[in-house]
Amino acid sequence: MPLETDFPQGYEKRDFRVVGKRPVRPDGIDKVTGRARFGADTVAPGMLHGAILRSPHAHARIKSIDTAKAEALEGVKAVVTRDDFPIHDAVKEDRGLLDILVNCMAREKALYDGHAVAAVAATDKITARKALKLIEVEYEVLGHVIDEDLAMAPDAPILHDDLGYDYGKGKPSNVAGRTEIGHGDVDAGFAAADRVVERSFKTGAAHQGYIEPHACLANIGADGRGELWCCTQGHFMVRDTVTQLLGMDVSNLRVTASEIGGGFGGKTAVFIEPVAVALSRKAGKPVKIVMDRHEVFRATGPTASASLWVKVGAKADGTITAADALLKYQGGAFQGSPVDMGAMAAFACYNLENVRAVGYDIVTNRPKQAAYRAPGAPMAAFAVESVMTELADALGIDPIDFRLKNAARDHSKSSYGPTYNEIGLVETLEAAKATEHYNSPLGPNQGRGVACGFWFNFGGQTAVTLNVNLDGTAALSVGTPDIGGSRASMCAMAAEELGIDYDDIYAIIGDTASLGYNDVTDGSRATFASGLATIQAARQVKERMCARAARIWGIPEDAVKWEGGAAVPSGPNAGDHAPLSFRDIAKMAGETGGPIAGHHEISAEGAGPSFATHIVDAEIDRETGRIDVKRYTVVQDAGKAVHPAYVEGQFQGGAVQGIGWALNEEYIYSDKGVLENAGFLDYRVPVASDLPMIETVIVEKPNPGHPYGVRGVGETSIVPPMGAIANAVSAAAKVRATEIPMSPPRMLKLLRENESAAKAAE
Amino acid sequence: MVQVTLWGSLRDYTDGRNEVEVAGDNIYQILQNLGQAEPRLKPILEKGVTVSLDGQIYRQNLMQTVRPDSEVFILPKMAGG
Amino acid sequence: MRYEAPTTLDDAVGLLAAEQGVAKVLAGGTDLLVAIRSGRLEPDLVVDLKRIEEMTTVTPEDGGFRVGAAVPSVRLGQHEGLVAMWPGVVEAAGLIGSTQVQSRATLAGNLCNASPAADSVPAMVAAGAKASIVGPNGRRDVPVEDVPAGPGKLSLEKGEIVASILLPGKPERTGDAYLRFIPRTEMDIAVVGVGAVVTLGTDGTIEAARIVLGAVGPRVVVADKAAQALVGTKGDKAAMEALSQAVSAACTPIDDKRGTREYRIQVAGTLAKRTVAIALERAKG
Amino acid sequence: MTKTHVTTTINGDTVEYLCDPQETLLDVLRDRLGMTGSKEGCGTGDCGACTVTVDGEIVCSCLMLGAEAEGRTIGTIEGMAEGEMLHPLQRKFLDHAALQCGICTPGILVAARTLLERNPEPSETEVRYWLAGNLCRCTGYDKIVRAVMDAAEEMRGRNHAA
Repeated sequence: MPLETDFPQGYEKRDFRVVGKRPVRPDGIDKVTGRARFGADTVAPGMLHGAILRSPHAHARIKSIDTAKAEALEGVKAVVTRDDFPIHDAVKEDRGLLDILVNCMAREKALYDGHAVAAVAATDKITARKALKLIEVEYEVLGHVIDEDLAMAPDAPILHDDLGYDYGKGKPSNVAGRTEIGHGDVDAGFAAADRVVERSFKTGAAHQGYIEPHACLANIGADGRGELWCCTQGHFMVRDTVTQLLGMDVSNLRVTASEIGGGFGGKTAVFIEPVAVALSRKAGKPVKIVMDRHEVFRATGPTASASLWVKVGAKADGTITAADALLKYQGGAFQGSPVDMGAMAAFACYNLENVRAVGYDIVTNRPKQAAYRAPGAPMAAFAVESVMTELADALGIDPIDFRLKNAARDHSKSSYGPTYNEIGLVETLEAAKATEHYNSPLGPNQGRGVACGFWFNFGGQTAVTLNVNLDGTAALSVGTPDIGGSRASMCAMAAEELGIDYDDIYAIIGDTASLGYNDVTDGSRATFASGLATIQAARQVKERMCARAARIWGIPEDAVKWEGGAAVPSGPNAGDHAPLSFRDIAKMAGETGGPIAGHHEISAEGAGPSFATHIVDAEIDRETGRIDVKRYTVVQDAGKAVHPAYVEGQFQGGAVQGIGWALNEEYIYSDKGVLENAGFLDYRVPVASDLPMIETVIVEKPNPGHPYGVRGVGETSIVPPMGAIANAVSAAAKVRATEIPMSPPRMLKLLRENESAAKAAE
Repeated sequence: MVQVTLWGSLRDYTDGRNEVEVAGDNIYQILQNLGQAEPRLKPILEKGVTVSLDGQIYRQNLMQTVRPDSEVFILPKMAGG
Repeated sequence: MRYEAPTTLDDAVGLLAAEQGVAKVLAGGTDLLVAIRSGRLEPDLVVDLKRIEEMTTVTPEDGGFRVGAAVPSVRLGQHEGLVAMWPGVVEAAGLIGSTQVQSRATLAGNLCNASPAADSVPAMVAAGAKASIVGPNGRRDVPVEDVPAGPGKLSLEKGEIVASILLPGKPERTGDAYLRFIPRTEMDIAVVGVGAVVTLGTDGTIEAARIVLGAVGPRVVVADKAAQALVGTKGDKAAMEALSQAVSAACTPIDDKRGTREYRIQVAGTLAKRTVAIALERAKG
Repeated sequence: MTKTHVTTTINGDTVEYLCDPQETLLDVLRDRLGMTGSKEGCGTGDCGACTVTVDGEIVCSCLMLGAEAEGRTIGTIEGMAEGEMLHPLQRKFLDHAALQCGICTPGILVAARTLLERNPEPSETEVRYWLAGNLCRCTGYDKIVRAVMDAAEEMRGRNHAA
């Protein structure tokens, strides 16, 4: 029975037995009893504590670093600085790697407030902190720039002498790159429009805000081999990056992913791991580094802030004739803001003949941005969805009808070029329109907003192993760290394929020495890609079990098929044999040829984009500018919801992160370029009492690229909220909000200006 | 030959063209041949791009078969969160 | 750093007076521990007050209540007599931090942290509360508004401790209230805070008023002109408008991460109207 | 460095330890006693991940010195289940998928248990305000609130039956 296991065979319609139910997750008990071990929860005998000294300046030349006094302090076992991080060949040839190295430990210059400049390892935390105070760093403070628009100005302080979009043609600049997406003729399109709306927007830099600070424990032996335990979205990425940065053989470092206390993209990069390994190597002892919250805000994440301009034109009947956008994203002190993806995602919900999006990648004296849930898309969507609703209003068309008229559909050409396969945007719009929420009355000072969102979703390198145990249970080892309950989905898919009980499968995250390479858990890929590999591994197990049954029965392998969790004879020449269950064959594995396992290693592709439509009711206090989200509904296409409760959880979590970004979250800098709100007190993520219940509608339009129809769901949910809330707030306030966060001072100012303008017009 | 569409800003490296004809039976060959035909694109292709083949996004799987009538787009490198 | 937990006030004063280095008092610790952890403060001695009987009780006195310096906010909310008499003060104390912080945070600690944005201070000042200060030279009572000397600075002498706070008896037909403005619903520091106490005559006219503002100056602002705008009125719309304008005029705030100067001035006026409205309702009984 | 000797009760057991006067109760629990169920998310009392009970009241263990625990009664997440028997809140969190990454879960469970001891029938608003000091970044709180209310209902039913 040959099985094509290299590539997915596409969607197969079926009735599910386990998939689509809501079983308890395999790691659940550990997580409700405090037993689960996260990044900071492990120790090693003889362990030292590491701590990192960070620049207090936004931009400064580091003239000298004197570590003598720190090294002399009793209990200090190692101190590292830039001198301990030579630029190895692999780094020299790769600008991306070089940037990571420089971000982990500053070289000639400190590029932002919080940039690491030295680190110590000592026998306890208090001594380590004391030692940091003894390190003497001489800085020459330089001019700095924080804002993306100011960074593009001709007289802006320049961060890198060897960077600039026009580098080679002229002088260096803070513009690291330009991107352009689109097709058709936008000028002709605008000329054909009856109504055109254009606006400029700004968005603040939002941090991923995971509750678990970065933590790791490195243990490197005198032979140069070692182990690293850390909380990360991708331990294989950590292994490869750390070894390349430090000039080690990849095989000399085994990385184990701890339980991870949230990531949202922010843990797809390394920050402290190379430092811990360098300290451990130097001290000859295990070294643990745990960031504090202040460090998390100053030196990891956030996503880019943006300055945006959007123009859309339409015919009187609502048909869009042209759409244009200019996106300027600052991604902190190094190139690589997610503006490319912002430009591609900006108009991805619409079926447009004439479309263009131009983006600039800008560097500023802020921490190096890290991916944040659908990187680059939410800010672009905020601007685009604001303009779409304004245009719909101007034409007197219901905002959902306007979107339906112009929505991207099955096999339509996407705004970024390629032709879509089967997609579920229209279904989400129709479902949204039919909700009780959309048809309910509003109270005074309230407004309702809708917005759509899109995310690509990715597959990527994935390897899983499924080992059958003698008692008929199975152990599934996957290589994508489980951030939000993905192990439950893997177990469900394996049980579905094998025809055994969900509870008979236990999933773990394998370390880097136990599995083939796995890409990070990003791009909403874990349930899709590891799930795909799990299905294929399970099919391999079934194939092998059928072969064992054939041996037992003495019939050809192709005369056995798998049915209802058992091998059964099949075909005219198979003979009459009682079915052999999964458990029966598992028990006889040793006698029939040895252990039974399934593997699958794949570069999974075909994730299929996911679309969403959100509805929000917001109320504004006209005297204080404070906004209250009264009601919220997420409608999103999941393809197939493997574990609907965790799918809803992704919808709700993304929506609430979007609410935070829309209303209060932002990086606030002093005029010296120092981050002023580096803590949960003043970086205001939503608390429980800020929110209503988040209603959810799961749309299931099967992804043709997955046997169960699964699409990634994790990221799309953060794309529509800011636009939806801005539309609701603008309706309630009767003035268009163009800056997020729509914090009370900003909103009150807008209301007052609008009142003054109205009075002047009278 | 396969018609390959480049994302807008790559026009800067192809004398204003964003559609080019390239030979190749899979994504890898297409990228190799594109780099040879348009040497100024080579460093960008080597740094990493995403390929859309018949509407499907490929970040890595370069061995995917490309037919003469395939729809091929070269897009910026993508990552998720 | 040394940690001491004396059981008498005399011992506490003695420890603080004798310390040559930096000595700090620990009541709830919700500000102190953050300062130590961040490295902003490196005390040589921390004196925990929670083992001292006098500091941990609420006792009736002169028709009002004496609140020990180490009594956590959660206990104020559970004290029926206090809630009935000074609901505004109790609500203000109830706004300090989360439920968890409520188990620790104290009125005296909120006062001695000397932040202009402390929630309980405008409410206490409006109520006419007095701090009982004990030190090497004995005991003295001062109005609570005189304890902070400026942001982070106290008017206490070396060795002195705020031992308790006396909330006086409430006059008849008097109501108090405290409101603050924050961007979220919880967990923020006040952008503006307003404490109000009003006393009505038998005909419902406002006979006396106290309006106290937080987070709009280096110390709390006792807005006498704003109070005067109410006296002799029944709190009608015109009086409230005058109140609002007088409050805004009394504000001297700064721009910071929590709000702009302009915003604080505008919102203080609005908030004062809302606070006084509640106090009026309470005064009417 | 002079250390402080402390005798206290944790989850019903008498525990003795030596700690540095600067160490918080959270440091002591995690680093000295190996009780890593309480998490440090912020160290400033703003996230609630380190919530424990002290003499029956919930506190952030990062805002209390280890030395202050002398003679007190401490409760942590490790003491919430009785042997193999989960507390109804723990079960309901699993049933409702009220956790995603799980880092905030111990603190939320400890806080919610105290709420239900005080108020067996909390409204949605009361649950939300009681838990306002416990940040969760994954769930948007929806399923957490539902799980707490469902656990309350089950516990009320059980108490009536008893």
